[in-house]
Amino acid sequence: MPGPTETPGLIKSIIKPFTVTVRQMLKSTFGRPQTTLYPMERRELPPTYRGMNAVIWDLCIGCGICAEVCPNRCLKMKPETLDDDEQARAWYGSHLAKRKSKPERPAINFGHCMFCGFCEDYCPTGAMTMTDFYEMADTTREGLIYPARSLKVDMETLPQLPLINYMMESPVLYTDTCIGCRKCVDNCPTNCIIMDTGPQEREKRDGSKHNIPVPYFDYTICIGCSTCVKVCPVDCLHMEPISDSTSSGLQPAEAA
Amino acid sequence: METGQFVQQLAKRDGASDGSVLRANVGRITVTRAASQAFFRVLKEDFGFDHCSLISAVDNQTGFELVYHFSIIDMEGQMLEVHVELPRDTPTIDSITHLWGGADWHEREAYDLMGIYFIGHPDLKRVLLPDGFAGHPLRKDYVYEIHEEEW
Amino acid sequence: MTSLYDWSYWFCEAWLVPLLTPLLYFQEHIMPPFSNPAGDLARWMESDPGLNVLAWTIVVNVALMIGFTNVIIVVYLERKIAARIMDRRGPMLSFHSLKEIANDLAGSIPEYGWKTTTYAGIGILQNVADGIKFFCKEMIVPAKADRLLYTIGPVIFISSSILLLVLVPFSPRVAASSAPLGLLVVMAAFSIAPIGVLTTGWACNNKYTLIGGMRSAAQLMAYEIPLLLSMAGVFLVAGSFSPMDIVAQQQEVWLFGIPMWNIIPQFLGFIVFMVCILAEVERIPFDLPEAEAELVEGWTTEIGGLRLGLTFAAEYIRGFVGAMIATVLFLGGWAGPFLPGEIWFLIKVYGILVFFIILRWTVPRIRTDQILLLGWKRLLPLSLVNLAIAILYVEVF
Amino acid sequence: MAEMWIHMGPQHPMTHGLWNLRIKVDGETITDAEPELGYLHRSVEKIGERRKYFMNTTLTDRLCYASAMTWTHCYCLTAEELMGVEVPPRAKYIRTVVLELQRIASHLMWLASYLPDLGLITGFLYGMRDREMFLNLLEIPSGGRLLYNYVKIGGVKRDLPPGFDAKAERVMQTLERRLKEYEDLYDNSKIFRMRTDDVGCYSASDAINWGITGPNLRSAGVPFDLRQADSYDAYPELDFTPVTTSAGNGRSDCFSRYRQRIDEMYQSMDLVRQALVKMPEGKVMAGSVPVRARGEAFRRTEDSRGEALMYLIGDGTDRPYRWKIRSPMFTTVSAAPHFLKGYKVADVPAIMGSIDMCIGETDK
Repeated sequence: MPGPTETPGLIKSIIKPFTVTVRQMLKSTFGRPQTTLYPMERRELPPTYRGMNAVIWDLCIGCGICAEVCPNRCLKMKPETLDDDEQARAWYGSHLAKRKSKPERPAINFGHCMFCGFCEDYCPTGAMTMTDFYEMADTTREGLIYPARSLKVDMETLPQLPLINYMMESPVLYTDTCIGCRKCVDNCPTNCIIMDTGPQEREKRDGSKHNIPVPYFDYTICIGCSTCVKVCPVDCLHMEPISDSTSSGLQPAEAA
Repeated sequence: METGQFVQQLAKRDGASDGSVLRANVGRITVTRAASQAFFRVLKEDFGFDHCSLISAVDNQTGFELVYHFSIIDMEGQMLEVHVELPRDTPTIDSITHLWGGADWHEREAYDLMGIYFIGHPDLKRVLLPDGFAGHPLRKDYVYEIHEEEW
Repeated sequence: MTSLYDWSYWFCEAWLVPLLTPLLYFQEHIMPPFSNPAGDLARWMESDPGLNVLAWTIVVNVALMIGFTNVIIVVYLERKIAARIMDRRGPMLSFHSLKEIANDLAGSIPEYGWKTTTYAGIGILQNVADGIKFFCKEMIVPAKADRLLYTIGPVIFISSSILLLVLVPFSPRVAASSAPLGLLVVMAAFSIAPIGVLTTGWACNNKYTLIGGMRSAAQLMAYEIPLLLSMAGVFLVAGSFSPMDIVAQQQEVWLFGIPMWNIIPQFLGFIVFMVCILAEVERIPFDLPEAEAELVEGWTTEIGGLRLGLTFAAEYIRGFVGAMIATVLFLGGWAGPFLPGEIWFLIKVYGILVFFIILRWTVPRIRTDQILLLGWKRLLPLSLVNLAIAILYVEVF
Repeated sequence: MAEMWIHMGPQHPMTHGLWNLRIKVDGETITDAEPELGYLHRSVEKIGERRKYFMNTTLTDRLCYASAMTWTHCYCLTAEELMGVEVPPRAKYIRTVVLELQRIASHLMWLASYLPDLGLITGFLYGMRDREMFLNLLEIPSGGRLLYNYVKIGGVKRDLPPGFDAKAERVMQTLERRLKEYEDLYDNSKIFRMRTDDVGCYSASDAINWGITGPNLRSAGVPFDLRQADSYDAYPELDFTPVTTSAGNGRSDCFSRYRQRIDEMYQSMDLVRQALVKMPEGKVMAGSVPVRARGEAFRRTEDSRGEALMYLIGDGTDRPYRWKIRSPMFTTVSAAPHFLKGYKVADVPAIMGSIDMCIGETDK
């Protein structure tokens, strides 16, 4: 049965392979072989390389999106105490001081990490970066758990990046169930919520009626982290795709 | 043949309904379980769908749904998506292994992971899970544990 | 069972085994060692049976040393040539790099300084490391294996391979024995090994080893006949089985200023011999008994520890001896100008070995039915044709 | 010798992964075979139901570690169909480029793993050496070497850097030179031809019936290529016809499958060149990608190993309700007993290697 290319002659088919291997042998004996002597020589890594994570703490706002998008749940937000200098340098430092809860910073268990780069991609401030450091082997599992402070890096000049909503979602309010508790305002990492008078009237104990305050969202700086949804005690907030939400963010219950 | 054309022709058959065109060269049709065997035979022999791409079993909570994807091996790439509804308590259907040899392991996989029984399959046993495995994991009511490691 | 295990363990491990084996089987045929350089001493040692044993102990020890030295060199060559063929470097650790590593570990080199220094050597330590690894490994007998045969099988393989080294001379000055049947005895010793392979393959109680052993037997049967027939042409021309006579005969006829080594008139026989000896020593186009793609490791699958190490070494010794026989038969043995005979002999042998190595990394492995077909249908007629040519040659010259 | 069953696997040099092939041999001739899967079953479909749509690209990367890009692309294409996302034209071209580069890398990986099956370890190093160049190339935009996570729902992760086409051209020229060498080393090698010619034969009609697709089907002379039959991305705008080879009479043997993949590498290089030339400027990511989806959608793509089909059902939440993967190797392996019977034990690696097993996608 003839093959797709014609079968070579006997002598040719015995000699031909040697021409390749012997040529290669001479080439790599007198030239430079393809392989690198690893510990002594290293290949150049592209700037996009996804190695060990590093967090620019001054940019981090502790929104927890990186923990949210981590497919392996190997990244967790851990409460950290910032000293005064760090507090002052933090981008949203003034706001952090206002927040009641402790600031949180990402800690990573590299034993579970698969270096997919989602935390870097979805970070709204660009604080989460991936370096070209990859020699992280350890003899214990615990050695691969990197606490938040060990991932901290400092930068001389901070890039002034706009806040980008990579999550493509924003919180939307059902005004009729909102109780005006201000938890969302206290916990919003970007300070994009303000409380103002809402449409809902409620009776006070003394009989007087007033409009209870409801949150208003500044969607230009909302990052879609859904912290407000999680802390809401009455489930009056839910996330909706950006294109569907109105600019005010105030959505009557009937329309929803 | 145009996709719309043969979807219309097929939809006229017994037990077939909801013929529609999803996109270019791709049709969709729903068939009852009783009429499925005759329908598939016509599909293979009269309409020339010689390739069984995929058999997916879907757990709809109320019942099961089998989604067959058939195609023709030519440059047109005509494709037909056939939906068959199965009741939850008796998820059985006639096997199509004798029509398409490639459907063999797809049916075994649907049995393995979703618990659909194919009548007339030559060797219906688990393919991905071990033989003694209890339950069918892709069902929505399958109970499983999630291990979240604390650190 | 424990006592049997202990006995077999020591039976396999002891260096005495390879020493004793030739004595047991060939005591009748041995000739006095050191026959040429120290004739009187040899004759004196031959006179007494006790001295004879002592002499043979010395001879086999020397042969072992030569054998294992050559194994180390051939393995090193194989690693390096294979690496260069594959466009890589091969082992790169050497004695002088140990110093650099020690410095590195001691911290005398500053951090990042090691990026500029290099401790790449030529890689001779790799073989030492491998040897140490084999020595340190546990000897495991599979639970359902036939213990006696399992332990004896590799011993037969290894000891018969070492025996080969004693039987082939390096030169008239460096020769341990000159058995009356000469190279025929070598061939007889060559065909002991497949018994060991078959025994081990069966005794391991493993399907892969069994198939490997069966293949070895089939391959041997198919290739033994053309091998001997291709050698018969040379014996015919020389009129003797003795390697000394064969080499001497090749120097007799000269053509246009070059000696008519047997490779020239009997080129066909040379080709048949090389193919057959490749099959005999089980190197890659014909290494079916241990085809690692389908039979995991073939008949050596269940062997471990020092047994495996010595088996590997024995395979290389067999390859080495195969190249030695080819040199004696077809390439004029130790004959050559200017340099001493031993050097010429080694140059030729290593030339053939390098060819074996390049061949191994250039062609895939052939199939069982194809190898038998090649042996019976191609090589057997070709060797007969070669025999006819040899007869013609004898008639003409 | 009486007939006996031999287990080849789950730990065996032939398997290229973790699976088990039980063969029944009479002497050295195979009389029956039965593949057993499940050693690498990770239940990707079930895990995917717990994860958001965009997170599943990390799972699809791991479906086939030799061809991560094509699987992720298939998933993203399906998700885009489900969500109704329009991909910008530049992203389409970039996807085409990286897909074809990945196809070459995958075929080289196959070549590398096939030659040791025949007993030539040099081929492994040669294939890996050449694949390395393509991994370096794919590393430039994606940042990963094996699992890229580069294609995203709505586009690609980032734009190709300037100078990428020059680098790609240099790499492809090197590969073309090397492929010429391989012609001497393999096509013109007597023993290679002895091992592959007329081994593992099946006819085109049988292959279609058993559900074999991709290079394994095209090697029987059937010009079926989903890049044209169910076209996606920039393929409709590129000029190509499916390459086919055949062992004669519409049959496929190990050699024609080998030749088919070599020819496809040439074609892929041609496609990369075309796409790099025609590539428009613009964005690489769709402006708005919804997180939630409702409805059902399926897309099929030409994976490196055959027809990849993904079927997604969304119930309005941000996680898929049902996700079904069609792996080309799953059906091909199911047909293995048919084309193993009658050959020798030594042919098992040659045949199972030639169909390009990837156990990751097969076991899901």
